[in-house]
Amino acid sequence: MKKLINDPRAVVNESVEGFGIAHADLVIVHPEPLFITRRDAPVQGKVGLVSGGGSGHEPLHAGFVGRGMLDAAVPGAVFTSPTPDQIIPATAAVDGGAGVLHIVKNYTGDVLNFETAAEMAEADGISVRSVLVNDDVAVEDSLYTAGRRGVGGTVLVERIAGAAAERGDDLDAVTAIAQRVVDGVRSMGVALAACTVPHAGVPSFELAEDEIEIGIGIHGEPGRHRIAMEGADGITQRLLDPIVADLSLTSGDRTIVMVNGMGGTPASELYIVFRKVAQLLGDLGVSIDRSLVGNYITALEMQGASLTILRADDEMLDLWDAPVHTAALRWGA
Amino acid sequence: MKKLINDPRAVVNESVEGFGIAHADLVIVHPEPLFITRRDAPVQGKVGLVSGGGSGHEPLHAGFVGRGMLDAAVPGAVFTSPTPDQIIPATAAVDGGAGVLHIVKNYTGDVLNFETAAEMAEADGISVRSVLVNDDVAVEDSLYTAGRRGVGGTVLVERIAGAAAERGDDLDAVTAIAQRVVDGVRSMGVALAACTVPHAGVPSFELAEDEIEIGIGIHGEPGRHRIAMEGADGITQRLLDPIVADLSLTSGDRTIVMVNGMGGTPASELYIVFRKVAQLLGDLGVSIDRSLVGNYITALEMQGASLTILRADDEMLDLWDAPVHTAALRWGA
Amino acid sequence: MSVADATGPLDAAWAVRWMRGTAQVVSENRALLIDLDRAIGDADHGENLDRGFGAVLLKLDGDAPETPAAVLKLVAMTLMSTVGGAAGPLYGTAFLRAATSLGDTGVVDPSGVAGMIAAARDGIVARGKAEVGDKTMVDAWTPASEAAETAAQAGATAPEVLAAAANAAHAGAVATEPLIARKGRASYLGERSAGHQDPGAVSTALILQAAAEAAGGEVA
Amino acid sequence: MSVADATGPLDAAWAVRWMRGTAQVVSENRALLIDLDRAIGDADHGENLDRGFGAVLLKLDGDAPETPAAVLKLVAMTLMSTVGGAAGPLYGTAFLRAATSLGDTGVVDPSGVAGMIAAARDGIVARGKAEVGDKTMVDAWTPASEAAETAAQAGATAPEVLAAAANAAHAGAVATEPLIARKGRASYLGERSAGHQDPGAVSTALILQAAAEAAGGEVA
Ligand SMILES: Nc1ncnc2c1ncn2[C@@H]1O[C@H](COP(=O)(O)OP(=O)(O)O)[C@@H](O)[C@H]1O
Ligand SMILES: Nc1ncnc2c1ncn2[C@@H]1O[C@H](COP(=O)(O)OP(=O)(O)O)[C@@H](O)[C@H]1O
Ligand SMILES: [Mg+2]
Ligand SMILES: [Mg+2]
Ligand SMILES: [Mg+2]
Ligand SMILES: [Mg+2]
Repeated sequence: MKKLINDPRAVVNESVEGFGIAHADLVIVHPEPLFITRRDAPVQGKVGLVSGGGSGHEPLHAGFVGRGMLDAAVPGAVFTSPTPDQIIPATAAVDGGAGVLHIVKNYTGDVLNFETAAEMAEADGISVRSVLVNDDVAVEDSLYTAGRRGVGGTVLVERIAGAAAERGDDLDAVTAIAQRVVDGVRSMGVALAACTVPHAGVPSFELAEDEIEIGIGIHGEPGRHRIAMEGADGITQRLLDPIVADLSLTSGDRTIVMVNGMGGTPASELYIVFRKVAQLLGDLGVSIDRSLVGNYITALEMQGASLTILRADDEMLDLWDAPVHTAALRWGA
Repeated sequence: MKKLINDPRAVVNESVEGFGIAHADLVIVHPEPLFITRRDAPVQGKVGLVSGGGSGHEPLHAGFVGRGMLDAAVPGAVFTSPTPDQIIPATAAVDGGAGVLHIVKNYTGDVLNFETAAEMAEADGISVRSVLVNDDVAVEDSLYTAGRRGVGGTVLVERIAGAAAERGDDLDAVTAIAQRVVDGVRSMGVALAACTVPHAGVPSFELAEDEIEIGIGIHGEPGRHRIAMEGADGITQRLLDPIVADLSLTSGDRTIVMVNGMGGTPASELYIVFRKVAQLLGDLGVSIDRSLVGNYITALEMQGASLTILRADDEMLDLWDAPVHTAALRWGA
Repeated sequence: MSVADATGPLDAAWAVRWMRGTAQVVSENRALLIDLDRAIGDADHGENLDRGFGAVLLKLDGDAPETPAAVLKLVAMTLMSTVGGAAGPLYGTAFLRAATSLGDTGVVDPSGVAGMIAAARDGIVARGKAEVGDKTMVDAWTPASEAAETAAQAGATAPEVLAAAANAAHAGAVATEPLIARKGRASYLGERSAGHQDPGAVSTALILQAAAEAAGGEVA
Repeated sequence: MSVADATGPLDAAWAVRWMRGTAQVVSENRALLIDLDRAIGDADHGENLDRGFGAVLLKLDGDAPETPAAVLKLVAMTLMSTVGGAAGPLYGTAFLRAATSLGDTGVVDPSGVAGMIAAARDGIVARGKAEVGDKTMVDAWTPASEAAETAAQAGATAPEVLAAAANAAHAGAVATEPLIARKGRASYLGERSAGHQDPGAVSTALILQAAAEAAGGEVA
């Protein structure tokens, strides 16, 4: 294992410390227990947005703390959801009196820890709502799974709900639009090579030179199946088809599309994927109204990409365009 | 070799095509010969800024085309400087009557091709100046080398000269500030693992599990020397020391610092490096006035990082803060 | 004195020995648990528990609770705030419910042991909604609870009840190998989850083994 | 007819054969040239030349220039606009200067060959400022030029002059192996550049070999 780290157990703390120094104009890092808030938190009268989860997905979540997006991010150990004793003070720190929305990716650990934290924050008199992101079409949402995973769609939920909170929507309204995004967003990922969790020290899985994993998540876990290596256009089709099917996208639909790198994929390759997505959606008569291409929700240095598509309406597009000023996403501010 | 590509020979064209679709609001892709201009080029009365070089360093240069930075980017094949027949029309396309500055990284190929292009554009009646970026302290600037390479400093030159052009500086003034940045900026890089050039199909060099290359450039070439793997803090010190020495940084100096990922390094690791840079510069009494942490000038999917430091003055900091709106760098606009 | 040799009544000191023993066995099996989780999960289970029980050790150094329940409650709170992931809340709940089941008793008797294990198991099921056969730690806790109940009713001593539970948990963990996961992140793998033991079931067996050893019980 | 067997005067047809032969030999040695460049450069020399001479082939299919100089000028312009990197302008200049040295002659004589190679070499030096021993293509062009001059003055035929140049270029390329580079990107490696032949010197030898073979010259 070769990484630019010191001690595997210090990775999260040291990285967040560096992040806090680099973005001192935007955020405050609270070290013990660890969480990150926007510098001006709590914003009085504004619904607070808290997200979090295991580390290793940077820039998610800390990179999305700031105006028009999250009020707080709560990082756990690498690929391990944070604990209630982090989530509770983060929730309290961003409650400006209008309540707090927890944006939770659908993993057993995240759900249980946020659930506990929400209960205890409520007991402290804070109104807390939760929205569960479960956009990964690689996983069936059935009795035989823990439900679909939350992956790339999280970024879109955080942006759009963040904009709604910023314009002054109340807790119910922010929760409702967040849920609307969850309902309309789907993702699918592919890995060309695994990542190595620092404390594990060996790659999460082994792939032969001519194999790829389709339907991977963001935790270095193996995907749904392994196939022979293909060209980017073929792989893109494999990512797109199940999303189009699941969302029943048809001619005239408008979308926000994210082609996301898993951490070890050059931007040039992501644009090759985006090119094909644009072609294929164009063939279907589906328009791409906004897009993101880059590393937004990663799995350490994994080589691969994920595709996220949101069926967007006017309100979502307006909220998308509203000013956002975070370390990793910024426009209009 | 596993990459999200179709044909190794189509990588640049397909990637730039995708880039053009994703950022159609910002840029126009001219396909034959290939170059990229800002959508509103030529801006009348403004000095035009053209840069370019081999592909594989994304987001450099196309990702920096837009208001407050470059007017045109000219991408060559992967790691191969572009040809005059691309550079000449790009130069012509962005000449708003105030002349054009070529920002050239110091490589024999880039220098020769831009030189030829500048000569021919001048013959066509366009005023062209050139500035040569040569910030890599890993290479001695001596009779025994082709001079120092141009690496991370290029991003800072493009930003600051771009802001100067945007505020209306004339060609001499833009050239002068660009040269001032070149004179004050130095970089040093490290590789943990090599990249694979698509048309070569095998990694550019082989490193054992416990070896790293210090003093690498951005073309997958081996570095100045190979050392045993170390912790991030030790590596950071190795990157910083020669820069501090070369710039003679001392207490009271102000800087702009970039910790740049080579394409395959997680953001979390870059922040660990940045944390140490901040500590070490703090110990020296040198302040970090602005910073960038992320993938800005890469070598495909190379694992590693580079450190760039500019000794900044008031004017540079003001220009840094001026609005910029490109695919990869955006604020104030 | 090695923890495995310790005997005595199931008092607060036993509970402390149990937890120190767990910390040791988890640390020794950290790599194994990571590896099991790497195969069908996200490679953190061993790291998470090692961090959690390491924190438990520190807490026990600073604090000396006077009843078994007080020890287990301290453990529950510590795991809850240091482990994270799925295992943190699940084990946290398990130890909390176990503590509650013991009340303020000073020495746990055989039926108290059985009740404690049943409470832990029920807590996990209440939080995680897994059933037997879903390839989770429930597949270790459930047979452990049944074996403890049977042993207690058959008149076994408290250490013997713990040993029976530990052995059953171990067998339950081994039996998860062929199963297809239906809860937790292993479920995302579908059929590819078969062929590996569930990390949480294995760590459950380790924890119960430490309980029995701390009581001087014979574990096969 | 294989290109190596072709003989005849050094006319426009010869120049076309030379270029077709070069395209073929560059394509055959693409991987070798990439590999040499991978060791001390950026792994693109073979790809760059293959792309460039591939474009030359297309140009020659569409166009039939009537003098050797016209062929070489077309080649120069094509390489300049398709190769990029260091080699593009350097070879572009070389062929341009070679073309200029030939004027409008229809058939190149032995001293014309020597003059053409000297002009090419001088063009490369003028652009790249490398000296002999800097581990660049100059280390192949310089001995080639000297050998051609010597052969021409000794009364060799034009094909013989080309063969002498090709052989000398080849020896020059081989001799770059122990050198430490002082120009081009291999210079960044310092002492680590020793132990590998310079890719541009090797491609120079291939190009001159193709020239000789197109003229029916014997190349060792
Ligand atoms: N719903 C559940 N009910 C019971 N146990 C579960 C459930 N989900 C997961 N587990 C247990 O948790 C273990 C994984 O723990 P750990 O790796 O620490 O957390 P995470 O899955 O969040 O990475 C699994 O091996 C399984 O035994
Ligand atoms: N200054 C120079 N003078 C002469 N030849 C040079 C010079 N610099 C580089 N070369 C030649 O160019 C070759 C490299 O060409 P190529 O790989 O195509 O370009 P690049 O170095 O830009 O990647 C070297 O092997 C060397 O022979
Ligand atoms: Mg986990
Ligand atoms: Mg090159
Ligand atoms: Mg796990
Ligand atoms: Mg090269």
